[in-house]
Amino acid sequence: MRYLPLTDEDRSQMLATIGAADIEALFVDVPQAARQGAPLDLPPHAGEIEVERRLSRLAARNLAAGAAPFFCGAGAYRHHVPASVDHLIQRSEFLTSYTPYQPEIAQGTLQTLFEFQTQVAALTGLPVANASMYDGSTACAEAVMMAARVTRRKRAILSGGVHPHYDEAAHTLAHSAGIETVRLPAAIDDEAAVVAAIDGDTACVVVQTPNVFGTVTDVSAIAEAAHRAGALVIVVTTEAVAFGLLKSPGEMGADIAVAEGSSIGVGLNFGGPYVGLFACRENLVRQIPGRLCGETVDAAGQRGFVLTLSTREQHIRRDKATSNICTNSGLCALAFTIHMSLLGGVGLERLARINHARARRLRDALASVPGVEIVTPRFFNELAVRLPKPAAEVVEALAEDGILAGVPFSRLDPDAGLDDLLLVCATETTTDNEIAALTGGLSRRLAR
Amino acid sequence: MRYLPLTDEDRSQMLATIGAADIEALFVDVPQAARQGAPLDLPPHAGEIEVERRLSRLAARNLAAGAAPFFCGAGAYRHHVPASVDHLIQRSEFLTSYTPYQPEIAQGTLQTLFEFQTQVAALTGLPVANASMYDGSTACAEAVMMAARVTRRKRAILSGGVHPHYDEAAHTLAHSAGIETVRLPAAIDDEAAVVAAIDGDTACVVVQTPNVFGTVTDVSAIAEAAHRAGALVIVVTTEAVAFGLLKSPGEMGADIAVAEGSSIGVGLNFGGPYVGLFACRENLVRQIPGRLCGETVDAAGQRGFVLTLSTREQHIRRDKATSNICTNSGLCALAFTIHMSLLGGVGLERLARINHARARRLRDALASVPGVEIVTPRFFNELAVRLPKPAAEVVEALAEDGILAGVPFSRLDPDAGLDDLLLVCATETTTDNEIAALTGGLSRRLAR
Amino acid sequence: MSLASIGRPTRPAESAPTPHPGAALLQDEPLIFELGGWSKTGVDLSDETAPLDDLKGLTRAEPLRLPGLSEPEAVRHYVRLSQKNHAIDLAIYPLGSCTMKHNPRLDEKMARLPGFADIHPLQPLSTVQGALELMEQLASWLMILTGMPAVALSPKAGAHGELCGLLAIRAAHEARGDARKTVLAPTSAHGTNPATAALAGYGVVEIAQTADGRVDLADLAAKLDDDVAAVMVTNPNTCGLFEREVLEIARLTHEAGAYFYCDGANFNAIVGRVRPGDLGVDAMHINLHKTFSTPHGGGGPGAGPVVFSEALAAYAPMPRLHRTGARLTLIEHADGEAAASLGRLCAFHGQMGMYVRALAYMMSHGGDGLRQVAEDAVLNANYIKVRLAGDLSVAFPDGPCMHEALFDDAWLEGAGVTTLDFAKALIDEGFHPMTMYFPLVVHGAMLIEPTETESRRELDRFCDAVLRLARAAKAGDVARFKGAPFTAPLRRLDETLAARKPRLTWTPTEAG
Amino acid sequence: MSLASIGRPTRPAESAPTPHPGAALLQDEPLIFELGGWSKTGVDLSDETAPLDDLKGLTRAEPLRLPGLSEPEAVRHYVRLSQKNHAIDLAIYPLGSCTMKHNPRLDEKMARLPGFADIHPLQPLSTVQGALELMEQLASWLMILTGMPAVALSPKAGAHGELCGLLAIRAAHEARGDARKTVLAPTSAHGTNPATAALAGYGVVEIAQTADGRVDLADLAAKLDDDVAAVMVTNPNTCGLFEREVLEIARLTHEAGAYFYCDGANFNAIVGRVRPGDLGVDAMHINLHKTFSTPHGGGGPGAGPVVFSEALAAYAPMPRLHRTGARLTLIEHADGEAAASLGRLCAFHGQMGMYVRALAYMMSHGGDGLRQVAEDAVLNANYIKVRLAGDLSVAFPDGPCMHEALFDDAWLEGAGVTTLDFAKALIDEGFHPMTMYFPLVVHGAMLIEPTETESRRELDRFCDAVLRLARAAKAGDVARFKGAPFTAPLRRLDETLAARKPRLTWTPTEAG
Ligand SMILES: Cc1ncc(COP(=O)(O)O)c(C=O)c1O
Ligand SMILES: Cc1ncc(COP(=O)(O)O)c(C=O)c1O
Repeated sequence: MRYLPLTDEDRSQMLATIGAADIEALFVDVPQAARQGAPLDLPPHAGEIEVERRLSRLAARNLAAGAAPFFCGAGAYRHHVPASVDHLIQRSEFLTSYTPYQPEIAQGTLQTLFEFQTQVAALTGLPVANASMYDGSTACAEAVMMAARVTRRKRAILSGGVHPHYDEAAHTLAHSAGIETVRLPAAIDDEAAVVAAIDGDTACVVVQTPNVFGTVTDVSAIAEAAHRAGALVIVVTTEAVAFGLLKSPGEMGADIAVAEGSSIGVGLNFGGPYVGLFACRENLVRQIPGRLCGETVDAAGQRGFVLTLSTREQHIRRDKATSNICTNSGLCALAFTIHMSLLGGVGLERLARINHARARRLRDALASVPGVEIVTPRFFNELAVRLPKPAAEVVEALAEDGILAGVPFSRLDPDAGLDDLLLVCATETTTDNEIAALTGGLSRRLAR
Repeated sequence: MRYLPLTDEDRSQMLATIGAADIEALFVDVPQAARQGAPLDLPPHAGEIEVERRLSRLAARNLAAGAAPFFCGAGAYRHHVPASVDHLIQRSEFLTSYTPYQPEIAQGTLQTLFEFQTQVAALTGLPVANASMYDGSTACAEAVMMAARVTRRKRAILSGGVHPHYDEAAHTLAHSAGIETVRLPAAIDDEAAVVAAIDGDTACVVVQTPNVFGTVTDVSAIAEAAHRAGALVIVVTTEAVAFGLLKSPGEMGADIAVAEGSSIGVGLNFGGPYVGLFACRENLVRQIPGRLCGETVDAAGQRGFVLTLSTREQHIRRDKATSNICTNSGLCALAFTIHMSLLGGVGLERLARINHARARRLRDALASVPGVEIVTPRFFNELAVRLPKPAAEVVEALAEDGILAGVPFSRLDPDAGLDDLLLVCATETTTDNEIAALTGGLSRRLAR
Repeated sequence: MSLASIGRPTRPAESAPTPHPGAALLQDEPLIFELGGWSKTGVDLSDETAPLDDLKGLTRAEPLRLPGLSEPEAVRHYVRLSQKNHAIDLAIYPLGSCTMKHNPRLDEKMARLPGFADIHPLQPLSTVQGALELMEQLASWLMILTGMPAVALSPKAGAHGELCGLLAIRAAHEARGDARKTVLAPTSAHGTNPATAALAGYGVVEIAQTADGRVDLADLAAKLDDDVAAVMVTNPNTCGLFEREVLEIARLTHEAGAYFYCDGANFNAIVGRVRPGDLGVDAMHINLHKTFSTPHGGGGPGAGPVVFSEALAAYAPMPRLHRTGARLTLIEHADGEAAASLGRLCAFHGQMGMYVRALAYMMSHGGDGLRQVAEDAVLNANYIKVRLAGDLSVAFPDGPCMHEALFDDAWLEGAGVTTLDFAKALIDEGFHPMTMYFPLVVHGAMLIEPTETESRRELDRFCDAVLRLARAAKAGDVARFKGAPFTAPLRRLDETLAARKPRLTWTPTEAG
Repeated sequence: MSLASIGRPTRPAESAPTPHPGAALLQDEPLIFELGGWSKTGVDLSDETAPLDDLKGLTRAEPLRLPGLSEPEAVRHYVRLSQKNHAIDLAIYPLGSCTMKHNPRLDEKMARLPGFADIHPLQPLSTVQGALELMEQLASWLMILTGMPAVALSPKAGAHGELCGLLAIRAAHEARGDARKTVLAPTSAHGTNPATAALAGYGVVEIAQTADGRVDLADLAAKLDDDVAAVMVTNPNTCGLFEREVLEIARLTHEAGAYFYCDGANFNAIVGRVRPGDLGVDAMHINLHKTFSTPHGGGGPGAGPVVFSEALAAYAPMPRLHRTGARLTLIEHADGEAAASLGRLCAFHGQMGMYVRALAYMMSHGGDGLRQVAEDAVLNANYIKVRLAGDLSVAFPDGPCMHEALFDDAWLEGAGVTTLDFAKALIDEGFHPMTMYFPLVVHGAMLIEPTETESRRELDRFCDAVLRLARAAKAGDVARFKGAPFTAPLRRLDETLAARKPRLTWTPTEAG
């Protein structure tokens, strides 16, 4: 087997050195009853040619985004990633290293994490960021737990504009810890409702902008109300490219900002792996979950980087830790950092403006389709439109035409009574031809 | 522009440091008449998205071998290359380094070249090999020139089984040096004719095995005759995988062995880049063309490698050099070495046996197609078959059916009167389904 | 203002007083923020734009202050940094409990097929049938290898899998109206076990350990009462030993109405040879980034699918795969037959990129190869244990170990060299140190896990180096250890300072 | 028996007496032949086989003796070796005349599209129209950039392109029954120029050089007689200077019935700003691996397309591209309208993989970007020249240089340090040395070509290091130079020994 260096000769010589009669002798501690005698019902080992054939066949049965007019968003956005990013993250030294436990021989990973934290802090407008979470949704759930720890309160209020998956993930985690999550009814824009819902028991409010309907919201008013009530403000962003154009969570008074970072450097990957961004105010740093990379000096006084404040973490604090996270999303964070280092502030702002311009183009085109109503008032690169038919049906029908028309809101929340809403998104990769294909397809399908 | 680090600010500051008024001042030596004033008629710079779109569109207009039943050979063979090979040759330190002129910081390249030379020597059964040539055909041409230098004779005899492109490349180079190349008539097997053609003016005989028709030949008899006449024997191999199974050139008395190495590690690439293998007897080493890597020691007595015997080369010997070659095919040689290091002798022999078995399968299947006649008596993984129609027409017709049926001999040599010959090849990548598709398609097309 | 305003000024690496060893090739490299490029970008973008009228008041006040590098500069920056890392591709990476094995490049290639990498998680299911089938095949391999009837793929790493398992257990108890508050776990457990239990709202009680490094059955029995929701045991355990009494542990646990959670991080030692389903396990996570070789990437991403027994299957999280004839669908909402589900752990369906790699790895090995994996992993660990036993002190000398060999620091007694010093000295020998000070049950623990992808030659190189150092330590050559490492890009780093005056982001200084 | 039996026994790298600097990360690595694996393979292949009956007597006598490594071992072996190389991705690579510029990763990605990488050179032309169109587009860019009416793509490198050019010139003369025997080239010419001329059957006569580093027109005129087939001039020349009198050179050459071959290796300095077609050039090769950035790969592969004037177009080699309406074809045989062709230079159609990369590079830069390339390349070179001029001696101080700055060793007079010593000391500063001792017309030449892809910061780092060393040399710190390098994986290598007792292949020894 090509991945196993030992030869049978090695094996018998090593057994001799060990003083074991055979390999069975090394498994003596396994109860007889539990030893797998007969080989398992699995195919035998296969060469590269064979494995590549089997997997390519599976891949060929999916309609790749790049092979169709594509308008899906709703928490995962398709952006162009420079070729150098994927090349660099495949460097052996990055790809095949572990969490940097031995800093003297892990400065490569550590310095890039320090760069990542600094970039995330700048994007979110907050002073501190951690070295990544699994994704945006788990970052959001951890933020709610953190807010409860900090405020010692047990209720979290989630805006009706929060991505339903995020709400569910937060609920799942909070529930078992006895923390109540109150989700307001799904709404295109519920700024007032959120403010109204805040009271003295509120640990935090969770607001998303741009929200799941694409609505861009200034959280400042909500933040003021929350802070007056002694609650923390968690701002969620699922489209990191928006940081290039919109007010940052920090500017709007967020205490904690969490975001899905996959738009930058990572790619769609059918939903994972992604990378969660987590930033907060300085006074909350010792409550932050996950790894932190910090600057220090070596014995010769040279600058270097290490994982730090680990007294927050599971391997030291065990059941008192701020989170159970261990493996995070290191390589995706690296991809994010490299892409961001290529873009720079100038490039991200440019990219964001193109995204907004493309989305306006999309909106204008859709507005001209009979029966289609534009719902989202203020958007970045994604918006909700109302169709005269259930959106899910229309999307299925257009898929048959080879068009990936967007995400029916009912796919995320079947019970909201918003089956006629379709979420559509445009990015720098969206061409006018694709937009024409969508409007054409929609007109046909809605006409029937 | 993303590949240009200088900012306009840098540029003006640097011009100031230089003391130049503007960039024009640095081009003063260019005659006014020759200065390009108006911008050239070329498109402006383009981002990655745009370039990728344009090139992908071109790529999509080619029928990739992997996307069709595929039987082409005739000097270029499709084999599976392990994923690790392409990954490793893309390491920055290999991909973006120059010819190893400073050995202290080029041991990576140099040691792999030493491994390459050793592998090529073992495969060809000769004691010395160089660090690569452009490809098999230019290696063959250089071998003819070398033989003429060594023997001080001016006639080369080429077997009628030598790949026509190799013959033409040798002729082109030899001609200008006043060396005559005599190509015997194209023939499936012309061992006797070659022996008969040798005389006292013969500098060398060039024999290919397996030859362009796939015929495997034992060159020993030819070698004896040639050596008796004081001529050198050059053995050409276009399918390096054959070294795993067949007698090596060295075993058969070759003085020089040249081969196309692209079957191992490199891939089809529409004909290039490829890698030429060049090996010879020890007493000829100072006449060998191209780079040589040799072992030595450093100031501390440690083993290291350097480019050596450079007194043969253009940069030292100028017009007395053994060749004009400078840049060779380093990265392809590295790919060859890595793939060969994975295969090992055991693996290459296994691979060769599979290729032979697949080709026999192909032969048997074709033999059963009405009107198809098997022509090649002894083959490795490629053979010639005679069709009742011009092979070129049949191949074109099958291409319309999405089948890449092989190479019509007339494509290589329209004047040989062998228009009815089709060269077909099978490798470890050829499946039974593909063979069935070919025989099915052939039956249909020949029936009409 | 930010943390950076406290504490030391940033010292750019350029002003390094002494050249590094290996300076000829290993380049110093400052932070990107010290390379300029504040007004540059390395990405060529169209200048398309549109009025921002409808975003009035919602856009950034001042421009985003982040540097952009041209591609040549960016590539060089990250290539230089990469060379400051140790990696499995450079030498053995014997971190116990981490299973640092070779990462096949075929798996990377497959994961990048557009049909897998360029599909959206919310595309119509009719357009991703191949992706769903890949998930189904992965699930099937995992169920067959573990002998368990159900699996949840979505957990994003081992710790996330632990959470998934404990939440299913909580849901199972709650369904019965039996609200239990305690989780039992041995002191040797990995930190994520107690941390996860706490996160899931449980109190944690530690189980004692026997002299031979296993769970103390008597203590377990004593602590098992009707408040215990689950017993969390790692098997093979973090001492690298197989829990001989695992069947009894399961029996006692079930008798008490609790569930048996097995931490499957060490599954590599038994894959293909032992099925957790045959050990009475109710839930177990599998780190695809360990046993099934998806790359660790300097700290992730990973994937932590959880297999369940019949008893817990109904509580598995959303989404779930469902096949009807030729068609695969995803059940994404906890109603109907999924009503008992613990709910959703994260957005979308989990770590697809890791699923592709893991399945490619499984297909490549096949059933026979995976069994060989376990055998070679155990063989390599025992070989190291025996080769070092003479000079180091084996923590639990009796009987073979499984996939990793555990030593304590008794043998360093009086040498004036700590486990940490020893580890750092190993760096100068060209090796990454073993796991230090874990598990906590062993003093000055050194936990060595070679994995099956190390050749005998590499094992010997490593053992020779360890023995060389061990003898130096005993011979009193303390300087070689206290100052170590000497040949790394940096000397020993001051972690206390880092924690005392945290600098977590870069900010401009007079210097910068 | 083989060379290996002569001379020193092989000393495996393991038995290295002293640890390398940077040993913590930079691993010693023996040859694969010293890693065992004689009975192993790292490729899983089916055991399909067939009788060898019809190959009786034609198969290998004994088995092939070559080691095979498992993938983990092979990957580690080559990754370790790679780290012993300097590369453009690590730092400036200022080899004069080599144009070591950044290699965009997009180009690598494009070259690997199956539609380009996985097509066979002899597939029916109807199935490769996209590939032919790519070649046509590349040809068109080259013709527009050079202002020449024809181009031959097939030459595989610069030297091969020179051969192509001279053979076309020979064919042109022969067509006229005018068999000329001489080629004129300046002493400063690159070695491939005289070597190619000789290979093409010509005698070489050197042209003298003026005090300001250009072709001596008087000497040229004197040597131009009716036996001269071609004048080969590099422009910008190998001293990094533009041939001011190039138009006169062309006039004189043509007057004598000879052709003007321009070595275009330095085209990077003028691309987009000067068209060789406007200089009277008849043939010029272009190193795609220089000006158009296809990676050098440690010594190739490259590509050397040749552009031709009307006078030579008819003699271009086979194959040729031909368009009829929407359809592209290849003319592969020298008959019909191609009857005058010099013939075929190699099998198939040339370096497709390099064509894709070069075209991606051209499209990315566009006409505007390419002009900027020339300007920045020249700007960077002049910046270095000016920064170093005070301490080193510029070979031709008057006027600006083009893309490279040439220094002689006059400034080292009496320092006891040679150009070679200086270069080796530069390695210890973390830089790859400049080109040494070329061109031959300058004593102890140091030829520095930064290219346009170096940032100002990197240029300054480099200049600072050179100046630091220059001052050390003048200050008499000879040891720092004579023993250098000290911080590389190896100390200075003994090249004389290598040539005196050549060991070109590995063979077993008692040691091995
Ligand atoms: C025994 C054990 N349990 C759990 C974990 C946590 O797994 P992960 O890092 O994937 O969250 C680890 C990882 O180191 C481990 O070794
Ligand atoms: C001036 C000059 N001419 C010709 C050549 C030869 O080109 P190649 O190495 O591509 O054969 C070179 C390459 O170094 C060169 O610098």
